[in-house]
Amino acid sequence: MTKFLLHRLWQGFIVVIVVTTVVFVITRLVGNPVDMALPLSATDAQRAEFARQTGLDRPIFEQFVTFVGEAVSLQFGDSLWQRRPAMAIFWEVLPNTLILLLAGIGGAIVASLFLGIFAAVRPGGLLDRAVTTVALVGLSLPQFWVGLMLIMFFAVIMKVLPTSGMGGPAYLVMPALTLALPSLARLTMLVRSSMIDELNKQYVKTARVKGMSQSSILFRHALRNILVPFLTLCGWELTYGLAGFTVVVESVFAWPGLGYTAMQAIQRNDPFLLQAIVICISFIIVIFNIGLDVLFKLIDPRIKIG
Amino acid sequence: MAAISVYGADTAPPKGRRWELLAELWQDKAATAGLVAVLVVVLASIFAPLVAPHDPAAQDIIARMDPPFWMEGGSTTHLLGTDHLGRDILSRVIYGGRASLLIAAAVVLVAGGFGTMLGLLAGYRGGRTDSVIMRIVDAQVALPGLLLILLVISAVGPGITTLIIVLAIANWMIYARVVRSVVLGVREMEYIEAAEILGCKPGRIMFLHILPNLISPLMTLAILEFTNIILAEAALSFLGLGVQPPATSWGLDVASGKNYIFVAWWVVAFPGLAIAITVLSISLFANWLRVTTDPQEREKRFARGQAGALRRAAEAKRSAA
Amino acid sequence: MIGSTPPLLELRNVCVNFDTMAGTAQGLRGVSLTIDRGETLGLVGESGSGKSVTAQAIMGLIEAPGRIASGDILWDGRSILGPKGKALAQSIRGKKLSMVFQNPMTSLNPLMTIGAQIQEVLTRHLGVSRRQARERAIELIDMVGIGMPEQRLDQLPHEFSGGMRQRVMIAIAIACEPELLVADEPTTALDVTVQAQILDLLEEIQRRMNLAVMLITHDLGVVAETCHRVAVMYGGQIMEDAPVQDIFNKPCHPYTRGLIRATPRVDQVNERLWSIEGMPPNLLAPPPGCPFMPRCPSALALCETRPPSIQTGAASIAACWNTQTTYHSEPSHVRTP
Amino acid sequence: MKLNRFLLGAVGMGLLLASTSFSNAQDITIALSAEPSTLDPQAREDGAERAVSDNIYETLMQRLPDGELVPGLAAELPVQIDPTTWEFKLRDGITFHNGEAFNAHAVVASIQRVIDPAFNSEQLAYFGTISGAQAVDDLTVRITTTGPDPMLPSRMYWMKMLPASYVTDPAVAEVPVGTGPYKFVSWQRGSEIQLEANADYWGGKVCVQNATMRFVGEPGTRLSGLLAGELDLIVNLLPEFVSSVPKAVAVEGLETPVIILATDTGVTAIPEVRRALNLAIDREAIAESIFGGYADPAQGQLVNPAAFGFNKDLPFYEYDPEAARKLVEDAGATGKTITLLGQSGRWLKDREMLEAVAAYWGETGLTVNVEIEEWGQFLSRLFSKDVRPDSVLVVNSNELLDASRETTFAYQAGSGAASNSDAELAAWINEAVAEIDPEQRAALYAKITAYANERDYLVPLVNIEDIYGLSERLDWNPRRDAKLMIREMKLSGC
Repeated sequence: MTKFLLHRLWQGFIVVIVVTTVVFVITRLVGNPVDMALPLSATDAQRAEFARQTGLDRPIFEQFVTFVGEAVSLQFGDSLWQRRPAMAIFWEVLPNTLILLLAGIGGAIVASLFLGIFAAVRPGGLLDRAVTTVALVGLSLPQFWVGLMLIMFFAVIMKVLPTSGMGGPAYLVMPALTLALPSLARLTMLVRSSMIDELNKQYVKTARVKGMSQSSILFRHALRNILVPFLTLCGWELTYGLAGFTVVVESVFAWPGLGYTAMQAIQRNDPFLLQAIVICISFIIVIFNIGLDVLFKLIDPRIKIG
Repeated sequence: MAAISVYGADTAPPKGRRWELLAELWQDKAATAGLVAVLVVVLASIFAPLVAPHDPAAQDIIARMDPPFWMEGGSTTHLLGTDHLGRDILSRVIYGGRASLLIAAAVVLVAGGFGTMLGLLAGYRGGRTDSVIMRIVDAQVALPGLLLILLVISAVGPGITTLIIVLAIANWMIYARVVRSVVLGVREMEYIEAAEILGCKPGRIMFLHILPNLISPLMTLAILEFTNIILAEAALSFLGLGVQPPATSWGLDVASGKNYIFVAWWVVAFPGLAIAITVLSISLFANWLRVTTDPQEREKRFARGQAGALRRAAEAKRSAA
Repeated sequence: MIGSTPPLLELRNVCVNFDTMAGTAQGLRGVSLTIDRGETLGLVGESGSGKSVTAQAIMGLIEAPGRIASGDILWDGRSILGPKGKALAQSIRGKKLSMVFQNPMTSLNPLMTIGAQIQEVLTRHLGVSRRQARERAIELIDMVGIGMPEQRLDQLPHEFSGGMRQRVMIAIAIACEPELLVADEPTTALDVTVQAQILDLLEEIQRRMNLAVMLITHDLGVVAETCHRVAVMYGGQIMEDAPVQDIFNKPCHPYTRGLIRATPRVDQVNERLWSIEGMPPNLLAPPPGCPFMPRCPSALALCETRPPSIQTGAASIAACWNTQTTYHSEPSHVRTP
Repeated sequence: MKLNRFLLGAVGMGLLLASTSFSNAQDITIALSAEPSTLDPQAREDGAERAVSDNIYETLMQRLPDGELVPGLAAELPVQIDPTTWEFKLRDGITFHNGEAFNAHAVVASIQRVIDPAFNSEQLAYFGTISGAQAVDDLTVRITTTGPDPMLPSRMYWMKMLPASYVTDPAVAEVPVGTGPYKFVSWQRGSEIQLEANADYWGGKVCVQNATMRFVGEPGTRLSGLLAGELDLIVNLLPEFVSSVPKAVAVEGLETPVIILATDTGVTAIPEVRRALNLAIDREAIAESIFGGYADPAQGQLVNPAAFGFNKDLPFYEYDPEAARKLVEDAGATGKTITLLGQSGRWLKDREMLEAVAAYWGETGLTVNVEIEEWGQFLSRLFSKDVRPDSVLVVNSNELLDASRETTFAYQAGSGAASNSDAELAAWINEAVAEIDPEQRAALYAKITAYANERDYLVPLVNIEDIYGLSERLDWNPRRDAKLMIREMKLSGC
């Protein structure tokens, strides 16, 4: 286990190094950050002063060294947009995205288990066809479109939910629902198909001839065996969310999360904030994935990882 | 599965197999509808200049945000109404399919080709090659994908080529993984060993003996990826990082119309619907195809259909009695 | 036999159909069988003859594309098929009626400790507490000949060999002291050395617990050693059903004779192995007459068009038009108990 | 089905929560299109920050809603005591929200802070001419300029006054303390800022007691919030939405989209083609269709009609597609390519204007190549002195309401985004900036704009109106200078 962990940490380290380099190269490619950070009317003297203050006038290699140092210590410079430490902004918006992810993807995870399992009980049956159809439709609808429709219906017409922004739990309902829909569809399809596979396996027949109840067969026997692929996909859904795939939902609902902030950083040409977000996210994703692997090992001791 | 062998199944007449397939497809109404819709969309895109009633770029400043023909104020000149610049929505939807489908096809080709190559290489060569390639795959999978896509597009500037390259870079890994796993399975088979013993060159073995095994899984994967790319293109366009005007795509039309959704829903609804219908149709058909190319699944589907028919017949009898 | 006591298990004219794309395959074509308490019935026949389907029909495991088209299965005189038999079927399955499968490698849940897999059947059917179940599981593990039962209980199936797993399966099957154990080729997937051990174990348990066993096999040697009665299946039908001595000493049916001849003999090393010429029948379009007719060395003209009549001896049944000519014609070389 | 129950539950929960968040009769919620990057009123040039700060901080001079410059914190109009010195008398008895007195020290500290090069304020462009300030007595301040600066009073309408003790406190970026009618309450990053009425405000009572300013980037989302009754005021209402909202108000705004033509390179070097480009565009139609009537054709110049230096005698460019086509044909430019560089989504209707202009220009026989660039690349091409894009669409905004801004940005060779190399014109512009006599200045600007109009250096399109959406219960007349003054807003309850 220790060896495995070390291996994974080493791999993660490489990923972070790659991300760091890629991010540095790209953010410096975008053009001159100084020009973009200052208003159209700024004078040359102002630009020079700004470059001096932010260290953007130094040789690119020196900037890179500083940058790697910042990345390693997680102490990035100030955001150009908000003129305060990028990390402060990151820590402010991270919980917002986590809340959205937990509510949306978490809800999808729970719901998909039930939907998928009940659909798998009788493949081709009415419930199965209903679930499959809904899942396919859910996967086919563009997320932003769903978001807009929900706003139109629940906020504008019914006036039961707030249109956008972040506040009490009511503000969470529509973004979470919109975020959940494709994940719910994917997870449900996975649960359904792996459950169908599993229910055709010999050990399920054993359980049947043992006279075990249907619920015991579904939840005690089969569920355990689909847990690894299921949790893998759950992990993917959460990773996707962290990796910025919440950005569409966040911008439709003006939800001040990571994706939204990253988008703002791009629009406002704030390379310092953007690189802080991207690198911190890579760290989180790497750690999260290592955690998942450990979890899998606990669920299924047969798995050999690393 | 029951240990039952059906002798003589292989003696079924080979003639008219295509018609048999079509008849089988006809049984699945959803898949049939899907196929028809996909064909309509593809043909309309190819022959857009012949099909579209108007020039998609022609602005009619008087007729801005006209509703579809069945609504009050709509007219048959613009069947699906006009957008915020007075352009014919039907024509734009027809033309928009070109970019959306083209981008999706290009991305699938590029990413699929690249991923398949690497997957073949990794699976066939094994050893160091395999572990290096798979490490790259793992590493890229762990990257914050969309953030990097946003980063790259914001650096290079949006456009169709950028979009294709970026989406291809972000999507090749899955092909490599699938291909590698299939190759690993096939490699162990006797006929490959036989071919090796006979002295076939690795390239020949790879393309002649291994590649055919990949066609079915790759087809299914490519079709599903195709739908993903259509949605991804729409999402990026929604964020203003996709196709740029004066080019047009469904995603772009949704994006440029998104602000008007509360006053002129049709501006967003029809391109959005085009996306949804295309993706849904492809998925329905792909689903059917996946089952059809898998003999076991195909049998199960047939049996389920039979069971359903029997059940319905029994119910009908009961209700009649 | 006292007429008023129904047999433990009775199959009445059971037909099982499989709906395939090529047509409807008739897996079982009117199978009738009985098993009495304490009796060991051997069910033999070549692959695809319907042995496993029979077992599955008994255990309620026929699923789409298969379905029980007609006939009835009675437990102690009461049907366990259809909506009416559902409650009874549920109450006996796993408790009074249990099964051991062919492949022990896949028959156990890979992610549950074997202890849990044994205990759950006890808690479900006997309503015992967790502790009692565990104690009983230890006894069972010990009974089927697995050492260090307490430690083994907490292990997962992948830590066991095939033979050991089959012992676990047997432990599960006998946990509730059933009345009938269906063993579907329980040794086919095992090493030869282990096969004998498992068969011995089954025999011992059968004697000790006085349970009825339906042993499905294609190994006539095993049948001769362990069974009281034998049913020979071919093409989804019972060809012959007779006490074990009769089967080997005076086989009625040409197919039974063929089977016996096809069994290799240890004492005649040089003899060329005999085999039955031809192919099993196409179950999609079974012949209207005797299914064995095309391969039968002693077929009559009417065999082609008319289903064989049922000839009944004292305790035996044979489905053949021509039992007279084949009777005693070939003495068996297989040792009879 | 489970999903149904889940949905029902969600809706139920929403109902419950929505019912608890009823708005008070004297509270309003305003949707801004962006979040302030800081609440330091002197650091950035940021419209969202301004929208908040304008209600908290005050300036020496202020403008009435119609644009007239009047004293604010100053007791009276300033006096120019010599060419480079202006003297301001201050109002007495005003205190900051933290209890500190507003006096000459506060003014001096505020001025010195913003002009300090080390502070590197983005607003320096407005205050570049100020060289210092001295307190004469507690309520008198003298402001000195590097040269004669006729615009100083209007500059002081832009400079917000901070407490003297607060100018070096880092908290100023997050907790604003001014003299204004509203006090800062809280800032929930990413979602909203809360303000409450200042009971001790020197300017009298206000109607709105509590104001929440929410940040909603999408125009459609803002609209839905207004329709849903969550919002009382939304900014940047799209013209198409006017008929959908409970109330819409508009005012002639500060923004003017303009296309800058490269006069030395490409097809735009030909004067006839430049004229054709101006004649080819139907400005009425653009104003009517793209801006839904909430815009007026620009009068042959970039200068805002409300700004000092606007030339009201300049001819409009007529819409004459026939003449345009003929001009292009005569110049032998038919079929030649013209590049039109622009942005998408940065300014109101930018993409629509690009597409419309491209269509009009296409009818002259030119081939129009629309290029939409990422902001960074757009900027480097806009400001590039080496290679000028044939034509580039920018939207100019003039908060100071003085022609000096437009002329240095788009007319003066070698400065800003100008694309001509006309040294004569550039010299006139320099002259105008230093001219003190208003009439002389006005005459200079008239000459400049007429000269450029004749040579078609620019293709000014329309003067855009600012449109706001209001809830039924809110009454407010928008201001010429686009400031969101909450104290001018009236609710039906008061």
